[in-house]
Amino acid sequence: MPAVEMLFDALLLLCMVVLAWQGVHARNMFRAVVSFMMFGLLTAVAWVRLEAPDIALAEASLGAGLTGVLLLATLGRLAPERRRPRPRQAMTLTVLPWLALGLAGTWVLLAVTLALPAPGLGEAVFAAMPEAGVDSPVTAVLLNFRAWDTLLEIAVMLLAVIGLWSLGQDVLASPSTLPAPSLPALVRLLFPLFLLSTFYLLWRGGHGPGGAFPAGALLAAGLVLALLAGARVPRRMTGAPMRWALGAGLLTFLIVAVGVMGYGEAFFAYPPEHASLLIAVVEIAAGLSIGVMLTALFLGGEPTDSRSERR
Amino acid sequence: MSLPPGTLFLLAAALLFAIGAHGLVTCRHLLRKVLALNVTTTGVFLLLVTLGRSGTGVDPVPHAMVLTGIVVALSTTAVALGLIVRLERRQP
Amino acid sequence: MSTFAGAALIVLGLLFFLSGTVGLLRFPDVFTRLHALSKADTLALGLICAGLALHSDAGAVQLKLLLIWLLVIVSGATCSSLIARAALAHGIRPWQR
Amino acid sequence: MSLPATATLVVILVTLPLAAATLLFASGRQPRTLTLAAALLLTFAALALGGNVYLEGVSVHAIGGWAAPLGIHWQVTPAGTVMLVATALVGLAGAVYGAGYFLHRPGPDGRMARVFMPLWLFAWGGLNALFVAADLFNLYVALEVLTLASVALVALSARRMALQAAMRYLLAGLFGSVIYLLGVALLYGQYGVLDFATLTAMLDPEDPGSRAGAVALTVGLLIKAAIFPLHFWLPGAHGRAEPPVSAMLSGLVVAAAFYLLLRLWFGPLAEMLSFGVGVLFGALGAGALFWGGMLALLQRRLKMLVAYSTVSQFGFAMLVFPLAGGDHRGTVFVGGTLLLANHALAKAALFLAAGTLVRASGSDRIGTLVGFAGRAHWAWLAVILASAALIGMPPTLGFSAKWLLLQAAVADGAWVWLGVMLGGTLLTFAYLGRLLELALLDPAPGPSPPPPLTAALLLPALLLALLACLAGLWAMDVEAIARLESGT
Repeated sequence: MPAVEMLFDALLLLCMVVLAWQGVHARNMFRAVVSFMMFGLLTAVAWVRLEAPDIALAEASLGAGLTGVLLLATLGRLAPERRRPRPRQAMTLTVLPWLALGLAGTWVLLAVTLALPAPGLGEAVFAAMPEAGVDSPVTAVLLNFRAWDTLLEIAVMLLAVIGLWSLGQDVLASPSTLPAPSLPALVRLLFPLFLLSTFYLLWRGGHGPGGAFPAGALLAAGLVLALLAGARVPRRMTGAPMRWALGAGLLTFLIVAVGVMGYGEAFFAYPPEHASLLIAVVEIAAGLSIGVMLTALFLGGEPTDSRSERR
Repeated sequence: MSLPPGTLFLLAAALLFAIGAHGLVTCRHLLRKVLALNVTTTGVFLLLVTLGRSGTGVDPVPHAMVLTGIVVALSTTAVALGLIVRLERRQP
Repeated sequence: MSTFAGAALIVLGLLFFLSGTVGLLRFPDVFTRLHALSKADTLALGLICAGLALHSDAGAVQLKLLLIWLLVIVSGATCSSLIARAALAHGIRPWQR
Repeated sequence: MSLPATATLVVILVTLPLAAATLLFASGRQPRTLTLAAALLLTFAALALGGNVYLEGVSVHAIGGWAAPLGIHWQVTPAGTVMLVATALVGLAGAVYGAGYFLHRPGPDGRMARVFMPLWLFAWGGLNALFVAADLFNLYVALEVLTLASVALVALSARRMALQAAMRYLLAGLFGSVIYLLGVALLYGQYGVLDFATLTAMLDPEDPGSRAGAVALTVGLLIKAAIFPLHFWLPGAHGRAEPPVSAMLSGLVVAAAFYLLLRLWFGPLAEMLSFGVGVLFGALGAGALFWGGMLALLQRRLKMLVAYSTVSQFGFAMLVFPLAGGDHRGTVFVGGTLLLANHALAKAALFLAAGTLVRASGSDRIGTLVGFAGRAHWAWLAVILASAALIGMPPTLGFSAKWLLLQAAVADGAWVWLGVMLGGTLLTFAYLGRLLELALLDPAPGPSPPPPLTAALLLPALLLALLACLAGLWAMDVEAIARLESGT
């Protein structure tokens, strides 16, 4: 590897480690959150260095972007951190970090010795690509070879929304007065662009980096920005329409997975001639649902008619 | 340079894991614990992709696993943050 | 020839980034720092995009680079004004000698 | 009568809960008949699957038709099927109980009643997915479904203590998951496969990287299974949750993590289970047995007592590992599985009955519980039967399970573990005896009008406890045990 690249990697990873430390231990909580967001962005760069553009897209939009927005929104709802006296179990707990560090150290040694040319599943994936129905290997793994994982993962996301709503929190209040009049204008300008890029990423997922998750994240970013600029959830979208939109991705996925059994195939075995179409259907439904789910996670509570009335 | 290609990334992954695990145990504020947990998770993701890469060519399976993992991490983080806000609000 | 010009533009852009960062670190308050950062960085990014565009032959890539720059201009300007107004609203007075 | 194909039944078991939960959530309504129909259908599917597996033995299903290392596989084993059936029975009982329970305690703006069933079904689906999975990463995702559903269920009870317990549970559960994922990463880095069958064939027990991976997988699961001394999160979460939630969490969710440990150490990692590892696990188990038992003896609140008894009972289960080293691996594995199933049924019954008693008494304090009077005596009956199963009196399932383990211990001359088991049983008898004593006291003067104890609050616990007792008769059949062993 050229020394310049090595130097770049070293610098990047050093910054990541420092930011991670700051993100956990910075004196001021706001500072910690911002450090963590920068950590996320640098992680996205690290994914690019590791030749994983799909992960980089997801990390930048989900790991850094939306997680950061969630963290900041949470910070705004919390009282400032109080310095409490150390809890009683502090004595036993101080031993554990050293244990963790020791574990990590041995792991480094092992991992280095481990880094032998492992076979991996790459060859199996590439051998099966002609029958996958899509051209992008990562999408093929996500939506065909290991689609059952992805289905459960969407279930996890929906579960997060239901769990959050069951806490009975208020919907995050949009700021009553905006500090800058230019934000709504910007949102009006950018929102169509967000929609356009969402569909672009959905379409692109079939043969390159992209697909349902980055697309959903982008859609959510547009919606969250609109909410930050003072938009409200339209009243006819609250209640049943929103809930169905949240559930649509998982339901479509389930219907397709079980539906192919009607062809006499196994669970999730797309018939080869329809594979592309079915994957596209799943991808679009999942992408849109993910966008709505992420927005719901940002809102934090169930938007209802009466509540939006009160605000 | 004699280091094998992934060494730096593996080192960083181990450090991130340690920072996160340490923070999770020692920090008292719940929000910091959540941040620490996310750092730990990133460390494991880095390890997963780096180890998967040392084979012949790029292996897409770890990529898909990490994509899944990022979404799961975001979902759980959202629930954790919701719980934190809820706990804080009920404090007298 | 265009490769050389592109490289020169990128180096120039980096210099502007550097100056913006120096301003961020050395200037006394949030408004002056914003001033240094937003202007210098927008210009720097523009130069780098232009340099990269010269390196590439594909029209689509050049168009994308232009789009990136335009989007950063719009969002950067909005963010700067948001930060500045938020700072004012929090009662931070502009620095005076 | 021919039963539907095993593959169809598995698909029903894993997809129906998710679909039903999503539909319930999206429609925003709770048609009680439909939810109960779904629960019944799931129970029948699990029982039918049990019949199939009893006749046909182990079967493997490739999801999406993708062959071994590339795709995900379901492996339907006899032991997994036992857990699926136990899940179905507890799931059905909890659904009925929950319908009755939240009718009178719907929570603010009916939220608890509205959200309980979708979350319950998600947890059920997660459990089913976990018991059939044979893929390291798929198990991770299934575990996350389970964790998130469980945390949301604990947080349903909006009391501050419950929310704190939910938060601690979430952090512990996620940390466990991360460590588990670390193990997955290390093993994947070494072998490049995720499915159990290929991994079992490839695993080199001497390789340090694989050992590190095994340690990480195990530590992650030990946290999730709340094995002493990593049990710190359990008593709060289980003791403070609403009764049907406690029943599922204590009976099944913890058992699921433990079942995974069994699966791994009797499957891919079997060759690493050396004498030393077994002793270490056994020591943890003995610690859990006595620490959990002592604390259960000291509790003043009914549900906390039952929660600590879970910590203690999983100590028993840990004793499976030191005994597995001998010549009776198969017997020990079956004993462990039956122990989990017995604990699932009996503990769920105990928590449901405890919830009923607490509601009838208006308080959770052990001194103020109503006695063996009125309709509450049905709940006490359930407590007595469930206690008998947990203690392991013949002919309960608990007896069969412990008998198998005892046999293995005697045959191997493992007197230490034999002693630990007998001591633990005595301790179990002691703390459950505290409860039984209360049942015979004079009925304490309860709160002014005791709330109605409907059949939905009494029958599920009683039936579960009865099943735990009667299943022991089936499990004494040598033929049944032999078929169960075929899965290892």
